[in-house]
Amino acid sequence: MNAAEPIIQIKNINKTFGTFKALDDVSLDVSVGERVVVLGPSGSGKSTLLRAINRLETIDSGTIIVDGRNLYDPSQDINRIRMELGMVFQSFNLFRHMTVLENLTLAPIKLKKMPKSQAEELGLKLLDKVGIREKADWYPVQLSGGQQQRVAIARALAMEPKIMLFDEPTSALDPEMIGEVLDVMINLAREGMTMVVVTHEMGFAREVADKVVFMDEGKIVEMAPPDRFFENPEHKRTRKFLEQIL
Amino acid sequence: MNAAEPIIQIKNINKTFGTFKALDDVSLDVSVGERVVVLGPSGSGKSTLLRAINRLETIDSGTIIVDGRNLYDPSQDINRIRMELGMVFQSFNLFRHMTVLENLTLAPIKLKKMPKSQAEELGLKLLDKVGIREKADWYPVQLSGGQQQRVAIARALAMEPKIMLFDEPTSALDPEMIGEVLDVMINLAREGMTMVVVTHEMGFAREVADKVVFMDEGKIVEMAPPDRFFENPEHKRTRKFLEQIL
Amino acid sequence: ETTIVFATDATWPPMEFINSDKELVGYSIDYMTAAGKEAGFKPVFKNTAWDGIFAGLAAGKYDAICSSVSITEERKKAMDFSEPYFTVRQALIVRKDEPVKSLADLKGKKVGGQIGTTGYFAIKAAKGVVPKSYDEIGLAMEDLNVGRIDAVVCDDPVAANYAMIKYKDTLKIASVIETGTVENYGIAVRKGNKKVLDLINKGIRAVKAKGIDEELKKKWIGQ
Amino acid sequence: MAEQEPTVIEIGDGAAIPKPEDRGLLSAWWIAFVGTIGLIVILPMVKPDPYADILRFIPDGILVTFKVTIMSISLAMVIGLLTGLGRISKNRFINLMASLYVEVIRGVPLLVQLFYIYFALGRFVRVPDIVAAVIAMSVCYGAYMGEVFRAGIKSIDFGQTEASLSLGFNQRQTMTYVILPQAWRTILPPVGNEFIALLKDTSLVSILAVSDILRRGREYASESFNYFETYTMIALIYLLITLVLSKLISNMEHRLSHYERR
Amino acid sequence: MAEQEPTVIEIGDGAAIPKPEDRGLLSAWWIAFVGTIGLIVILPMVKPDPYADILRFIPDGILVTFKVTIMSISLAMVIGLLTGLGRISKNRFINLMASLYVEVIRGVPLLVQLFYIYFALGRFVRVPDIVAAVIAMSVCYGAYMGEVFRAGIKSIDFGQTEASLSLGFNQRQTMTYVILPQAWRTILPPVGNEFIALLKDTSLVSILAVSDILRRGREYASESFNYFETYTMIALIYLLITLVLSKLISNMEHRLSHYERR
Ligand SMILES: Nc1ncnc2c1ncn2[C@@H]1O[C@H](COP(=O)(O)OP(=O)(O)OP(=O)(O)O)[C@@H](O)[C@H]1O
Ligand SMILES: Nc1ncnc2c1ncn2[C@@H]1O[C@H](COP(=O)(O)OP(=O)(O)OP(=O)(O)O)[C@@H](O)[C@H]1O
Ligand SMILES: [Mg+2]
Ligand SMILES: [Mg+2]
Repeated sequence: MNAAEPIIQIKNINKTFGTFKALDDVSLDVSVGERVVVLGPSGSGKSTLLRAINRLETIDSGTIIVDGRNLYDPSQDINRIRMELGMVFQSFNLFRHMTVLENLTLAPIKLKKMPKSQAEELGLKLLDKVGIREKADWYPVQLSGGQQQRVAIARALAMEPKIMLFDEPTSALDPEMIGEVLDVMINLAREGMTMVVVTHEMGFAREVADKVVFMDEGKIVEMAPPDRFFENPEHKRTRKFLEQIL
Repeated sequence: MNAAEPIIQIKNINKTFGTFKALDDVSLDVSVGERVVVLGPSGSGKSTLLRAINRLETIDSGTIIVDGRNLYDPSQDINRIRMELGMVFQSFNLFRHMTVLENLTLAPIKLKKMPKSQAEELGLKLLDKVGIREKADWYPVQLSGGQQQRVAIARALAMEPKIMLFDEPTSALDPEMIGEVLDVMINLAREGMTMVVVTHEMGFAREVADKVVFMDEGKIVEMAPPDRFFENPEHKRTRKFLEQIL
Repeated sequence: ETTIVFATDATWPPMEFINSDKELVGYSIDYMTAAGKEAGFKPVFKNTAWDGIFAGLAAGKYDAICSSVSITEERKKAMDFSEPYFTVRQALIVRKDEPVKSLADLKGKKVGGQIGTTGYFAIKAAKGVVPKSYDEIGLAMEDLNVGRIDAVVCDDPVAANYAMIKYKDTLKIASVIETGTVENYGIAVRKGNKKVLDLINKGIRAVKAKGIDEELKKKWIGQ
Repeated sequence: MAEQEPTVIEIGDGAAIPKPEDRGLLSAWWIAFVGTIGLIVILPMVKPDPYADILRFIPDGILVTFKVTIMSISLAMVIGLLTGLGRISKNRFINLMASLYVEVIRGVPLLVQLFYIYFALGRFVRVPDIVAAVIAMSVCYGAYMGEVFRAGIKSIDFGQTEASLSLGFNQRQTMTYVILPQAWRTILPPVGNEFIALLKDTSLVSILAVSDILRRGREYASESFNYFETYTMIALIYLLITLVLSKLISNMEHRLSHYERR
Repeated sequence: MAEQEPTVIEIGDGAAIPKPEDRGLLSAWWIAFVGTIGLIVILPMVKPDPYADILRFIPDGILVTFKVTIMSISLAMVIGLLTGLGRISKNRFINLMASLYVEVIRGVPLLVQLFYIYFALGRFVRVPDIVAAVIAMSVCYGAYMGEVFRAGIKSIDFGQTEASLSLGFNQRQTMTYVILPQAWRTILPPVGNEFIALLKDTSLVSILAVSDILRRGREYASESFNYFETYTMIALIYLLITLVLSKLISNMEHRLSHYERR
């Protein structure tokens, strides 16, 4: 693989639900270490795009190549590709029947055949990183939303993915907890993680994004570095969106 | 019975739920044709007082005499006394399995042995009065809240009660529908019906009440004609309540 | 004319069973019908499950039991019996290819019989075999046929019926079990019900005297 | 700390009433239905001995099965109504008796109850077999019906009771005119379930020599020795009956919902 | 126009597991429990003939009943899991087969199935009667268990599946590590119900000449003619077993809820 080649290459993908076009000829490249923030009104296809990247949503046409591997090549094991892609959901989706630490160690132990002790060491290190090592033996229901989301990030990181996908990681949180999750994400960005983030947090977008993508009605309408995007958006629709949201 | 004697005589009644005193030494007389409006903050015992009058709630001590009959006299048939007392609930409580007309005719037919045709004639007359004769054959779920409440009033009137009790008849209604129910109640008042009304509608209280009763923490704090009550309340607690509500 | 209601468990061919026209038929049925004609009573047969047939008699659900009931000392304590109307022996049925000759050859093996029958009691009395009780003798035969059990013990006419007709290719009568006592069928009546018992006895005697029983044996059992 | 109400799964007593949203079972219903009818028609044609014979032998058993089922369900509904009322009664003694009845009946297998009631009844009163069978089935299903009625009555908003009382109806009238007619709608689906379950359970009375479908089959089998074929036919007949009944009940439910939906 | 979701009543398959909120049944449970033990102890003392004899005769039948129950429920759970997975499968054929299995089994009385499987099996393979009984019970209860598993699996939020897939687990691993361990909690109460229902239904295998409690009792009764007393004792023994089991299961449920509540 050529190092200069984008780690995610999305080419002309389309997706319809019934008669509704959720993704309309979308193309997007993400380079190694790049931070892409996806913005757009509700229903514009942001989640669908993100989920297409790890094939939680199958597309109707177009190609998606992640880390040099075509997602729709039958000779590729989708589960191996997904291991490279960490995903964080709006609703955390921690495994309710496991402690925090078990949530973190399950995938490394079962998928990477990592010895339990090593997986736990890794898990505790990651919990340190997201700042809740002391909750290692708690169950998800016992944690606040912000804490759960930080665990979810740590769980994704435990597989040592090359790319992290975030789908509105803070929208289900009370305002007091948004900060603690964003901090973790900002740190991750600083460490050079490749990230694609769907969010409504403009501050975050400004601070960490290398590229802001604006979607509307299933199309990418505008794509620009954050300075230009926020200060001087090209498209009318982008301006209207920014007016509403800021 | 002496004609000048009050039709409802409540003397020193008490009611506790567990350890909570819902009615605390309450006394109240209502004369024939009198309109009493009961006001008070939530939980002050208004509903409990109203429900005590037709023994939907039993009291712990004190006496209640309705139309000359003691509610707790074992020789009295409580069901006969209840026929004299029409009651309208916040949640309408129409019989869901019956049409509007059937709701109105059930009690006259079964309790007064009125012939069906006569009961239906009466029912239609009452539906005229509350302004929804055209809905006679509809089922309650097909009506708006305001329409249902008017049917509920008509249903109570079908037993030709001497007294009507209303427990916040408009609080479950959307604002547009409150007016149509209040109109029906005002008409009823004009015709000389004895009424006890728990409500938060101050306009209604001012317009039709002969006497306003203010309750707090299970006690009757103040009792006065509406002019004096609203313009010049005696008690601090009453003033505070009116400030909040107006 | 008196009517006597007889309970019968019609799962015991050829003695009493339901034929393809849904009629209750068999040796015992014909026998009692003939007896009725002779003694002047009208028999009515009521199909009743074997398990509980005696309880029903005690409870007065019917007047008598005509269902190949062997007369035993135990039963005599609970009910009265008519004169014997048929003599049976217990037959041991096994699969054709088995060299078994007697219950003694079946140590540790499962042997089936109908619950509450003298055949089943004989199995239980034999040392070393594992008794298995069935609701109907037909179920035991089927289990023997498919190999779930290794032998069945039941009254010889019934055994003959099964081993010579339905299962003639797979089953055979190995031997007749000698119990040392003669086993007779009798009609059971409630204790002390002398009136019914007398009528029935009168009929049985008349049938025997006229030799009708021999004709019936020819008709149903082929002897 | 978030606490989530655990989901409750309850699986009915074996009836397969297809719900409209349950697509899998619905098309399975059709295949099962067509397949069953097909087999019942084709088997006797292809192999008249014994299948055609069996078909000739069984029909009056079907009548007996229906007779026992209908009588039992009727009686069980009366017992169930009383039990249900007892279980919501404020009278501690009545309440306890009703609960005890439910508890004991649910704890003993139907077959044991059948034998027990059959023999126990036999000791004290002289009733025909079929009546004993009906009584036994009703006593058993009455307990289940009691729970159905209780749940049905409790599902009706208490405001309905209060409205009725405030008009001057007494408790009994309130139950009769206001609560039960509404509860009926909620009760119908489980009653339909119980009806089918009961129909299937009437097969147990064959053990008491009541000539129902199964008994007729056993009689045929014990004379002809065609166990396998006989039980095939019996199973097909039961299947056809329950398939048709479940469809009927599910249609009836739709129609009874008029005052909720139209 | 207001439309109200109709209430759904479902009554379980006959087990009487007292729920903590169900005060009536709870105290009824105690009375039934104490009363049952009392009768089992007192009757043989007061009237040793026949009650003490019966008590001596039956115990190995209890063992057989438990053996059949435990083997059947284990097998039924395996069948149920597969059926449940089949019923939620997107593969149309598998889905249809699973649905058809459920539909057919639910439509045929257990007793008929027992006879059928027993004889049909006997024709083709030679298995001991107890194995045949277990197979028949499992095939029947597997269908009900299938519905239990299906409901249990469906009760788990789809987000759990997505999270698992996105970590790189395949469908099977997701089921094994994530969904089933959680579904188990939802499934336990109905499984407990089915266990008790199955225990009671094992009484039917007595007809196949398996020497369970009921068969033992019938054998005793057929020799001693003490029908009434024997069935009294049998009913008491079943009642005691189900009362104890229902209590155990209800306690177990409380303990299993640790990750939901603590
Ligand atoms: N499984 C599905 N079936 C049908 N329609 C779907 C499905 N998933 C998404 N859609 C539709 O596709 C459109 C795009 O959905 P998507 O979730 O991608 O929007 P979004 O931009 O993430 O919106 P939001 O900000 O609300 O999350 C929406 O109109 C949605 O209703
Ligand atoms: N059945 C009951 N059991 C226990 N407490 C009750 C019961 N009914 C009423 N209460 C309590 O008694 C107090 C008085 O209740 P009541 O309904 O009479 O108040 P209210 O003045 O009508 O209030 P609102 O304006 O909210 O209707 C409240 O604190 C209420 O919680
Ligand atoms: Mg989204
Ligand atoms: Mg109130």
